[in-house]
Amino acid sequence: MTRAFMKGNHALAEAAIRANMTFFGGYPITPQSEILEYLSDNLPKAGGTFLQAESELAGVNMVYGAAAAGHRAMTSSSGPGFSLLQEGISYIASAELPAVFVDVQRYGSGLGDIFQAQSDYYVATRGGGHGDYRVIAYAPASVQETVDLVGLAFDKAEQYRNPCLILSDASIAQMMEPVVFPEKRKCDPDHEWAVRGKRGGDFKKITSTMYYTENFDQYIHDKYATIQANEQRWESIQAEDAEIVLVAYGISSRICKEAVSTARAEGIRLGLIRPITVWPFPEEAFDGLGKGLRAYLTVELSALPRLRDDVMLATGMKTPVHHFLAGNTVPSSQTIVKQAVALLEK
Amino acid sequence: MTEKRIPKTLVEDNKFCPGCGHGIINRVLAEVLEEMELVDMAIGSVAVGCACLMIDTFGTDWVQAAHGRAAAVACGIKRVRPENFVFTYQGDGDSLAIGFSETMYAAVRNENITAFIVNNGIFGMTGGQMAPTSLPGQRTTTSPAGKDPSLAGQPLNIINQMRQLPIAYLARGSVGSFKEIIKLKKYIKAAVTNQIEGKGYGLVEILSPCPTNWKMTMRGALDHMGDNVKNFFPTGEFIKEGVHTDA
Amino acid sequence: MTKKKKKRIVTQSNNRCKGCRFCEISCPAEAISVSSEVNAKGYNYMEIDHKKCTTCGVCYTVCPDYVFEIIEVA
Amino acid sequence: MLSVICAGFGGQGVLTAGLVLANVSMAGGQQVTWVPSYGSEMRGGTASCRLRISDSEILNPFFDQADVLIAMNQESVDTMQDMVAKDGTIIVNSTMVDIRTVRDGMRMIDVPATALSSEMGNPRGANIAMLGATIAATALFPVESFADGIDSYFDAKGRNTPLNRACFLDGASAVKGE
Repeated sequence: MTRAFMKGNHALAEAAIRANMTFFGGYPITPQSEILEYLSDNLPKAGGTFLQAESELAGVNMVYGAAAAGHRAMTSSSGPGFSLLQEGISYIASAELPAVFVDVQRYGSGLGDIFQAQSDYYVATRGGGHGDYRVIAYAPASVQETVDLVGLAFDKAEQYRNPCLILSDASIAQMMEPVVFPEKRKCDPDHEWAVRGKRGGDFKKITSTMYYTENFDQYIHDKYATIQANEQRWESIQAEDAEIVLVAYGISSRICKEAVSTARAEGIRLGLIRPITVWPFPEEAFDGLGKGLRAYLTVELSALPRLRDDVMLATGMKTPVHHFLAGNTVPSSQTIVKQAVALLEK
Repeated sequence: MTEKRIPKTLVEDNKFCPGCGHGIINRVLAEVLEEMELVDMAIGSVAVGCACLMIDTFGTDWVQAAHGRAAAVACGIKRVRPENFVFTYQGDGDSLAIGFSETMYAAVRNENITAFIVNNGIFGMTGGQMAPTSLPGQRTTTSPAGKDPSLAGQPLNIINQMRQLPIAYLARGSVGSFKEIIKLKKYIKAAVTNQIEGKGYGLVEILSPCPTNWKMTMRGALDHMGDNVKNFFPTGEFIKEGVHTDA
Repeated sequence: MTKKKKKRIVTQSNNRCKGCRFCEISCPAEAISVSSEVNAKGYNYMEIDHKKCTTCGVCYTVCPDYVFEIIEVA
Repeated sequence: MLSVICAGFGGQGVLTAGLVLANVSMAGGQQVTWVPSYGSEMRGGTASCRLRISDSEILNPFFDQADVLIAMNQESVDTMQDMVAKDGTIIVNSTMVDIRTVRDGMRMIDVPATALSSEMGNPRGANIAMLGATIAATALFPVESFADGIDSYFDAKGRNTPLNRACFLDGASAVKGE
């Protein structure tokens, strides 16, 4: 397979086409607009429909319609626009439809700014919109992983009939790296649940499945428990014997990985747990770490700790959980090592 | 004269209040879809409001959208399934207040869908609050002293909003009398035909009584429609097959 | 051979009626009035005076609740 | 691992120079990351991109210290030379830069790239001339094979001209002659 050299956003868009996404409706916002730009040209060429929606609200609801009709559909946004998607995501989850969403995280609340950040962690992992639902959220740390996870997200969305999210950030989205794509898939949109006109059969209603699901509370509880049990993904790097285990995802996890190798070369026992799914959070990754473990240190591109809370929950706070917040600046690995050493010296 | 049978597409009794125009509109729409042999290929998009009660009783495929977003949902459906007949069915609050943007932009893009907007001048399902279409002076639960246009604006006339757009079909009908219901059916048929022929967006706005929230008898409601509502919302065909008419 | 002329009659599903009286208001023959009887939903449903009824079908058209049908019988 | 910053006015082909370097390096089997200047950095007149080129996995696409700064204009020398490592190299477009402003102690390669490419009738090729100097100075690839890589990069885009190769080789010989 030949390698292409591509921007994270462009690669993400191409991966969606390869996964047989046939509908995309979205609205421009930095730093994800290249996804729209790429798809406006390449999705129609691949036989799909690209629509620049009048708002994120319209975009996500177009996705709802296309998904209800059985087609693989996606929209993408960032920060303020991602807030607007939440209404539609809640409805899509409620109707138990598959669809894929992208949040290319940018910094700050409100308008904020367009720098890289990881401050949408709560909205990504807690469901974002109203009601009882969860979104399977994948956090890629490279352009290649973005491509791999987009394909997986479409498959898992269909498997569980639930929205999936690609939680990217401005760094991963804007940088270019070599990438290898899978072959284009073919998918049949004529799922038994999809609306396509009753065609002589019974008519179908796509609405909240709550209205016609027996023991709904138990059902929905079990659905998400199953996902939680089966879909945790993570990468663990020299965590088993570490004194300090770093926890980071996305762009900051790459710097942490560098920090681990720098620290190990100096005899400092640093390790890393890198969540690939931020929901379900990879709680299993924290099982059975070595007795020498003294603390966790989350490394987050935000002004307030977010990921830290999930580490606390996953570990029952039996070990201290610290956080290092780098705001909108990608820290150097030396900075991270220093933070870890300071914890050891406490 | 032939028989007049209740369309089979109406699979259950409707759930609307006494005298509600939705029941009539549901039946007329069912007749049109049956006569045009479209029931098997129809997909409706409703959102929230009294209109959405029909997804249990009107036997076509349905998608229920978030409040206001039915047009965007219909657009998503039609774009991936162009072979289907795709329509929206919404009240005035749903389509013209919270969903004004989605409603307008479906028309701006001349989406090949058909929109039915039921204008009864009030939010019915939530118990009679003021709608964008409420008349000046109209008493509602959120305008107890009567709608004040200096505060809430004049009634929103969607036909006027859409008249300049390059859409296929635009009409306003009414269920306020037998004759108007007969005309309404022609409008609905014309709008549906435009989609089937690929000509694009069709909208039929339908004036409809809400005796319950207007707090009127049926006769009072019908008189109010004839005497007041139609002054603000004249009926007729405004765009036919993409051509503006003088209606 | 002569065709046997079919007779049109109006039928009623009185349990569907919500008593709105749109049919009564619209009936050109003034053949419809409110019954003193109450249906399963608790509404006073409508009565047709079949002597006055011309089976024109206006009641079918205006009824929001699918009470009336015009059918042909041999 | 080689860390490179490529900077200059918007319109000088700075990002393209970085992309060519990245693509040819990738075609040569290297791992590469390319990060554009972004956010408030883009608001000035200066555009830049950062590359890392390595034969093993690149973890951090960002870096504090560059091995090479390709400086196409005065502003990039002024604002970015502090990011170059002590033993690093700065490739200076001497047509546009007063070379006396370059910090002492680092290796400076002076290429009159804008003049050279203009004389050749390829005024937009200054960035490629700068790349020639970069490749010659870093010995990242043999000059001729990188020139072949440039040809195939632009051929694939359907907009190659023999002047690209000529500019590249001229830039490279500016180093050989030092």
